[in-house]
Amino acid sequence: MVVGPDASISDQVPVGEPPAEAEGSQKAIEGRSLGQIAWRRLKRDKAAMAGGIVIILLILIAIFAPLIVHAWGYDPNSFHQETMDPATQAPTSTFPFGAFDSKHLMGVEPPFGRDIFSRVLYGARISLLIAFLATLLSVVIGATLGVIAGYLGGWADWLISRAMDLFLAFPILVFAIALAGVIPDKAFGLSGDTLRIVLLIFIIGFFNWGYMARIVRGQTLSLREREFVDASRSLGARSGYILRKELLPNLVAPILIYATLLIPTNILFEAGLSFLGVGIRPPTATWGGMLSEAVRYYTMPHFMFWPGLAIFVTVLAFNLFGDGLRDALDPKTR
Amino acid sequence: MVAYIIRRLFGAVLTLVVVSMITFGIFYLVPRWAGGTAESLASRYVGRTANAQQVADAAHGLGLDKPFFVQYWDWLQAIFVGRDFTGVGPAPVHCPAPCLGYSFIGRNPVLPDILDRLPVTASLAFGAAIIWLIFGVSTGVLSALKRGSIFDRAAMGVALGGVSLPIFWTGLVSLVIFSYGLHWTKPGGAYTPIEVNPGEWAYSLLLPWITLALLFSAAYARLTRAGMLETMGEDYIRTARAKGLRERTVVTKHGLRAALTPIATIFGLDVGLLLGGAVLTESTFSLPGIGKYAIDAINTNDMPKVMGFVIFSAGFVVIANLIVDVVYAVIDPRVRLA
Amino acid sequence: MPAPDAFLDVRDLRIHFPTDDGLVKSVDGLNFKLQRGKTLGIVGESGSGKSVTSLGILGLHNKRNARVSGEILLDGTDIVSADPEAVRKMRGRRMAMIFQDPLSAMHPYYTVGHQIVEAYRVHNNVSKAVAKKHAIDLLGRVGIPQPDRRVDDYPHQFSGGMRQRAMIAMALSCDPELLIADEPTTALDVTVQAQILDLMRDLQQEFNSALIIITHDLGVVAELADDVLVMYGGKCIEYGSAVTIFEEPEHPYTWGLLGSMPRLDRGVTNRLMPIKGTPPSLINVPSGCAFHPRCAYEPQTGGRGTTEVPELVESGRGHLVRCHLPVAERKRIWQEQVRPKLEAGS
Amino acid sequence: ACGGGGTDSNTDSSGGGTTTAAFDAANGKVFNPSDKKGGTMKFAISSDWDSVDPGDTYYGLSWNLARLYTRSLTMFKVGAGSTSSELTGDLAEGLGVPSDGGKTWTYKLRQGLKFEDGTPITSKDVEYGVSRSLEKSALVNGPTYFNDFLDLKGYKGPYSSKGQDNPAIDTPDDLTIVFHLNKPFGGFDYFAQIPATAPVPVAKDTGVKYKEHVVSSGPYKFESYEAGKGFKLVRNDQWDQSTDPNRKALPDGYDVTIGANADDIDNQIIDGSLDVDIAGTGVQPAALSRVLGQPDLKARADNPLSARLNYTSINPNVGPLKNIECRKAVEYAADRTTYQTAYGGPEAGGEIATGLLPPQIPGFQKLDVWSMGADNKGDLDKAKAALQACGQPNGFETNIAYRAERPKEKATAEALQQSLARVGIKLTLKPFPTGDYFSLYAGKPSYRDQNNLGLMLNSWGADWNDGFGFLSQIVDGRVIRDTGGSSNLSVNVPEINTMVDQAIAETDTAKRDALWGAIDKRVMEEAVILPGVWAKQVTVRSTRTTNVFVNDAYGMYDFLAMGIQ
Amino acid sequence: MTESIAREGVATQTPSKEALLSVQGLQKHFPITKGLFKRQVAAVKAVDGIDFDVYKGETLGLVGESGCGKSTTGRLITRLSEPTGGRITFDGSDISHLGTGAMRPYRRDMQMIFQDPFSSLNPRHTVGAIVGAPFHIQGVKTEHGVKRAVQDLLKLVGLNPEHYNRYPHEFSGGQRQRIGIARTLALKPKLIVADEPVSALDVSIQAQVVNLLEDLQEELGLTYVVIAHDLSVVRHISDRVAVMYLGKIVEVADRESLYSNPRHPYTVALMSAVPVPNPRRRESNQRERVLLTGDVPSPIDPPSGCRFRTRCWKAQEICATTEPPLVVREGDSPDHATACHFPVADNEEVAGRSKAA
Ligand SMILES: Nc1ncnc2c1ncn2[C@@H]1O[C@H](COP(=O)(O)OP(=O)(O)OP(=O)(O)O)[C@@H](O)[C@H]1O
Ligand SMILES: Nc1ncnc2c1ncn2[C@@H]1O[C@H](COP(=O)(O)OP(=O)(O)OP(=O)(O)O)[C@@H](O)[C@H]1O
Ligand SMILES: [Mg+2]
Ligand SMILES: [Mg+2]
Ligand code: NI
Repeated sequence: MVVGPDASISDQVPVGEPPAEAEGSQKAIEGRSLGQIAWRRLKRDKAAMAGGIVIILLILIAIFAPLIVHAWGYDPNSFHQETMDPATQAPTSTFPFGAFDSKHLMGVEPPFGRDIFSRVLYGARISLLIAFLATLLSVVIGATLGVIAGYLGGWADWLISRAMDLFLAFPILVFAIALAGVIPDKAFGLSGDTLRIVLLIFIIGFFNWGYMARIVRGQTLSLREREFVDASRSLGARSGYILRKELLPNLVAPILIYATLLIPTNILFEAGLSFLGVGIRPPTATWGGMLSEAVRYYTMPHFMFWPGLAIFVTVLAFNLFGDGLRDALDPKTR
Repeated sequence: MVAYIIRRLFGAVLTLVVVSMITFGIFYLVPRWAGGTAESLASRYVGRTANAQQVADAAHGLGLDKPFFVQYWDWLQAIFVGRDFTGVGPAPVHCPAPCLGYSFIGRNPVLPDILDRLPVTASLAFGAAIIWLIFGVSTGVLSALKRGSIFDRAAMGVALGGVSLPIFWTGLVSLVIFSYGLHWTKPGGAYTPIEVNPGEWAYSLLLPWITLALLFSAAYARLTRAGMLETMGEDYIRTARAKGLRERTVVTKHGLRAALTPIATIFGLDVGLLLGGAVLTESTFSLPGIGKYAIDAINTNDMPKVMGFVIFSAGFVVIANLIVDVVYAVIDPRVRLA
Repeated sequence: MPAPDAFLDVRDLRIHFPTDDGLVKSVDGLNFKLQRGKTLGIVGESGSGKSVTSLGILGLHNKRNARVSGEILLDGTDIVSADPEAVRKMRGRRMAMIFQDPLSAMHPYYTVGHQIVEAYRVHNNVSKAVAKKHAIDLLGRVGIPQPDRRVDDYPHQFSGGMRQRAMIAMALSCDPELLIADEPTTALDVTVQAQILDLMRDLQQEFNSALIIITHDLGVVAELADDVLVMYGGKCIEYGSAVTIFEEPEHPYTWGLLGSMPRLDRGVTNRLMPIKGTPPSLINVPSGCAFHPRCAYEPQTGGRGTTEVPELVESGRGHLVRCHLPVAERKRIWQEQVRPKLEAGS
Repeated sequence: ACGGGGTDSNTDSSGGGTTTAAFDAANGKVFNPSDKKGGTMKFAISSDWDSVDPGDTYYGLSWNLARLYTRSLTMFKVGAGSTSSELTGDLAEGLGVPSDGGKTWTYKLRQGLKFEDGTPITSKDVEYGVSRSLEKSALVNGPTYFNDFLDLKGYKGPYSSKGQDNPAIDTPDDLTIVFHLNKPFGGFDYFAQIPATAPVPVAKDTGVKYKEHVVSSGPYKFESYEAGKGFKLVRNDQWDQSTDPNRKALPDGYDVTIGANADDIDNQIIDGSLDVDIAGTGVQPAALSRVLGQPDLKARADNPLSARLNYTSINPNVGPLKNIECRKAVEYAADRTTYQTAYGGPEAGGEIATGLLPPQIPGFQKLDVWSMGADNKGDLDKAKAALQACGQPNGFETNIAYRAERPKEKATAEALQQSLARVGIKLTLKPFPTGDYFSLYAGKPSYRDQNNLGLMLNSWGADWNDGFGFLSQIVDGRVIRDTGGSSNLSVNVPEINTMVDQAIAETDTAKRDALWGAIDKRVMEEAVILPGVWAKQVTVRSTRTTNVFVNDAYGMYDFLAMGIQ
Repeated sequence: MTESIAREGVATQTPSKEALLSVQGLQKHFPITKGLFKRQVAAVKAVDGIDFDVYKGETLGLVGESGCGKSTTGRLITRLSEPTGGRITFDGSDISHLGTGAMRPYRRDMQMIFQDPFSSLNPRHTVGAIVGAPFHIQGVKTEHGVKRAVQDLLKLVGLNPEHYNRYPHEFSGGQRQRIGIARTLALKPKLIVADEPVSALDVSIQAQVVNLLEDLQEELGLTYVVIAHDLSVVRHISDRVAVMYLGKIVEVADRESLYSNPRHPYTVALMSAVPVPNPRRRESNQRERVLLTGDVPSPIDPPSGCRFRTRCWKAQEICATTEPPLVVREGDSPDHATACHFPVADNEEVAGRSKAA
């Protein structure tokens, strides 16, 4: 089948690529996907990569906390009263605040002398677990509702948008505190820390989906106007196909970006709840919980310093990484 | 515009009703999941010498034995017509309209209590807002103009750090350093109303302002920078330069003016949220504001207070939303409200 | 050759942008001159450096991300090396610009009148009221009905054509001696385009200013320009009077442009004659003649096309061409091969 | 510095004074005695207390403070050391006169008493004050002694039984008031010092709102009152020094700030810009190391022992704890040193308690019912043996309840969790809102039993320093109510109830004290109470206060006596 | 640049007069809502009753100024949007109000090329997935597998079949437009609606795509509806041309007749406004130009009677009251219909530099 000669012009490489590469090779060149391009961009962003590495380290630390603590720490809840002066309830160590001691890397916690290092490490588990799963929940709810609202429009959109406004109007923190305060001790066949973690995930996740939904809805609305959706429709595609095959792949990037940026918010949220005393129950170590204890012992600043630093570093790492990810996946915002 | 505002007000009221319904529902249901009965809930209000009959009377008088919707309706109605409670105490208790609830633990209607604390929260919110607007926006603008410079990098680094700091930690650290350590500022707790002594007022709020403003300045610096970079790349900036305008005019009149519009929106919402209670800041600095009120109410398990608070602060957010939309239309002539 | 006392004299202008991917040579050694009262048309494909050139003339490139070298002499003053403040004072007063998309080029928050007043008052020390009267005058001159009322409208309340008129009024507010119009009609419908082109022509005659019109529509150039500059890959590849360019073009790229364009003034040709391939990357400009990968006559250069950058040489009176093909050969190809095909069916 | 540290202070003679700053200088003696009048005292507290309404308050600090603006029938003597445990007449000319075998008590009021508005105080006003305090559904906070002991014959109070006269109180004339009890009670003078006996003018009573405007009968009156924020007291010009031998009323007024930052209160007292933390619970942990560490500060600190026991109730109605052997295991296994640490250590926390009755209460005896092991760290062998006997050799699981907003209780729960885990008893921590702890959760029998609250943290301070004042509300099983609200969470033994009745009826003080001591031991043997510490606190004296001393009745500085330099 | 295979065969042969697509009284109104309860207060009458036929094998060009309803028409006939009124008959069946499911079989025969080569391709799909999508969606079985079929299509539109696995962003605008065209060809449609297929492209690329469309029509016997605002492109590509103004067709005729003999004043003005790339004829062009004044009225509240009357220099009273029907005028060829009360006569002097009132 011959088409007009100048119609079958040999393909030229697009603008921005060295022509030699395409000209020389007629063999199939594996095209680089947008993901690969984003990754290349991300790799160049040193701050984001640092954030990413810290995140990976944190996750590893959280996973292997028991092993690490086994090597350099103690059981996070065990007392080391010998390290404390019983009358003043201050560490007796000659090291400043008992920290940087080979026995207690970050010092000990008043009044019982619990090892701060071990508790910070174990705190990472709770913080990250809650932040990740709560984010996941928000993302699932938010993305689903956002896509539905954006794609279907009409009544569904109206309803979901109102629900979004509603959740954005809620004084979430207080509401979460109030709710966490009245949580029963046993429910859904769970109890103790497990139940509280599950419920915290639920509360944090459930009250944060509005923002995600708003973004996804906006993205969906603008994607819906793109002609490839019309193209798919003009081929006879059903809504389900369009949602799954056309819209969703394009939503992955914004969802990913905002999920990464939601994680630090959730870490702060959980810390805030624990700080206010409605998070995980003692003695299980959490950063926020440690901080709220540390308030009473502000003259021993190490106690306040380490968990605060842990929160800061974690949140900063996620923010750095999220910013970088946004720049990489969505170069417009640069 | 008027029609728009009316419609939005309508929507705002509806939102509040739904918020209150959900809140009510949760506080109605959760204690019951935990095994509470009308009597056990009433028993907290009747004092230690009450017998079963008195408890039952109280449960009835407070309506705790009624079905959910009836109770909700009673609560809602009270906002408009007030409400009488019986069974608790020898005489019926009257909560005058607008009754957002009556606290039997504090023995007073909720709304006046909240209103009483509003000045503290408002002082905190507005004071901090002014600081963070000045600092955040000017840093953002400078950063955007000197994009890539040392200043930009440093400012954005600090800003990123700023948004990553938990406010209660910053608050504590600054308390320890400036208040307990150096005695430069008051640690909060003892709030002096502005009308009593403006100097004392400012002094007592200095640290909370700075702490709160630090967080928000950081966020606003980032926002402003992004907004400025975007608007400074717009075609109309090029036009302004092509007209031969001075760079300062270009930046302020053309660039900043447009960049600030979305920031004004966020600003409105942030202030709205803060007015509804800066929970963490207020509890860190023990400021007797609305947020602290809420925490105290939660700690004492005083549900009418919590309900009242939730509605009150949701109201602020909803109204802030409305104001922002209207203001937006005023700032940006392209926005037509219909 | 343009007369030596040219009002605008651009000499070896180079505008390069260092980017993450490499150095973008948007304009690479551009020379041209323009007299008062004359119109220069610059044509070329998207990305050939037309807009960058025009911004360069106004001195609007940001020192931080653009490297500008060469000379742009406006009435003897070099804009490239001049003090930025001096250049700022020249902008708007001595040289002005009309942008392509008038909606995004006007500030959405200020009334049209305000934006004209602002332009007028930077350079003229007059009261607001006087400036406003001037603005109303101008709006009337560019054909906006009821200018005294429309002066207080916002840009979004204007139609596309009216916005473009308002842009023109703004550009003309200080009677500039040099007016640059960057694709002034691309966003407009033909009927409106005709009105605007008409307006620009009339105004230019009235003010006797020098006009540069940038476009990729050869029809627009033919309507307005005295001289035409064809750009490709950041370089001028052909320069000449409008008649020369349309009737005796010598560069294969110019032929391609003419061949790509269906024309109403000729019969229905059976087939368009496109240029194969796509415009070059400005980062990796093809070696030798930037056009060689798309040029059908490249084999006839004996390999020079791929290795050697051709010079811009004069091939007739005021007609400059950048091509390796010998002059005679070019003229022959045009006369014998290309032109007949273009005119077939007429 | 352990072991009976607090008891020696009681042996000091009263009235002794010193001006040399030293640790504990105001404990048992008057520090910086002075008669200088003038100045405004600055008081602060971090969290609000129940009420300033004399008929509606049950906090020691409040009773201490109420003496500034109200006068009750009797009061504790204003003096250091054991003096402050003695009663004397206040409104009344002297102590009550019992008749009818202790069932009727008569008081004579002083002449010339006036309210702040100048109207004379009559016995009717006192009767009204007591009567309204009976209204426990409105004024919920005060003690229930009058409800329990007056022969009310169904009378409920002036709000509920409108128009009726209180049949238990007679006022034959304006200066005489007679109380009729439903059973003989020798310690009624203690009841008469409760602020509820302060006079309240009927016309000014606004029920629950009376706290917003309490009508003064004392040397100071309210100038302003802001709920939850604070109030100001100024001199009451209608108060007449000649009617009041007990009060010196040195300062011109008092500024009371409520809701100040606790750490800041410490700091302000240390730097002298605040006079008293009226909570009286000692410095915060943050300041503790500073105060005890710096000699100059330590010299300004006192370490009073209050008649307060921090303890853990062991619920004999749930799970394995029904078996006394399992309860014994808890007693044996508990590490008392961590218990003490949780409360703040030997100085700031208190002495490790061996029984219920604190040492300064008559009848106290050092018990050794359950071995506390070497160094008080618990006797694990005995604990294991007990578990064996209980049939739970590997331990068992139960819950420990505490008040969420009390960090010390939280720490104690953590401490017990650690120490009991050593023998396999696993505790799950259950925080509850402080406000509802007794009314809805730990204090409600149905709740605590259904929810398997095996251990419940508790804390009890004497209403006054005698066996009745300390023990009656926490060991008498009959005070436990199904509707909740009792402080007695675990002791309900018929035999003990009988012993309580005997002790109440005993009129001989020495015998009575011995009886209470026996009750203490008997309760311990039931293993339903795990005593923790007898509270002590480290408090700091402000530099500018005079006449500073610890009032043993309240276990804190006497607010009434203090003046300004 | 070699000349193509002669097109005479198709071009000269008059298209068979069998209508593949027939549109009668087609309407599309977009509601405008307002007030407290979102009442509908008005409607944008984007398309307001148009009739035309598209014959098998021909190319119908649709021109008009921005906002006159061209795209809306295109979306209506491909049933991407639901018409407010009127009938669309495709290949003998009424498809005016078919649902998504019922429409599916017809979609094979009717395809669309979109204007924007950047937004019409899903950036997250490979070329293979994009061009192969029609097979998946319609469940079409291919002889040698989908990959092979896609590669054939790529070849057909002049793309390197090896680029099967590349992503759209790696291609230039012209190449992307080819990918889009390959997609539309997958199901071997009878009718292709192209909405401004070349407006977003550079002149040189534009010509490549125009040529490709022509070649494909010839090879595959396609029928086109080409929407464009560039009159020269429309003339080049179309057999018949319809001119739209404010939601109405004002003139429809075969190419020769329309361009040489425009009847409707609007068509005349439109054509005279096109700049001619001949500097020598500059002066005469200007003299002959009809300059319209004012703007296109709002489609929300279009003028009564003849919609063009507000800008027409020939308008009279009747134009305001009676809407002129789209009919063949005296002396015109039978397929040259004009909706005008006062059509421009053959040698009428319409121009002069005076602005048309
Ligand atoms: N600030 C910049 N940084 C980097 N590259 C730039 C910058 N500005 C322009 N360019 C590049 O310079 C080249 C020329 O751009 P220019 O805008 O002059 O093209 P043009 O001829 O006006 O095209 P069009 O017809 O599309 O307007 C383009 O490849 C563009 O990407
Ligand atoms: N979804 C819609 N809602 C409301 N109005 C619409 C909608 N789509 C189009 N319109 C309006 O309908 C009219 C016709 O639009 P259409 O896109 O068909 O014009 P067009 O001729 O294709 O113009 P262009 O050349 O600019 O593409 C316009 O006034 C447009 O504003
Ligand atoms: Mg350009
Ligand atoms: Mg269109
Ligand atoms: Ni052709």
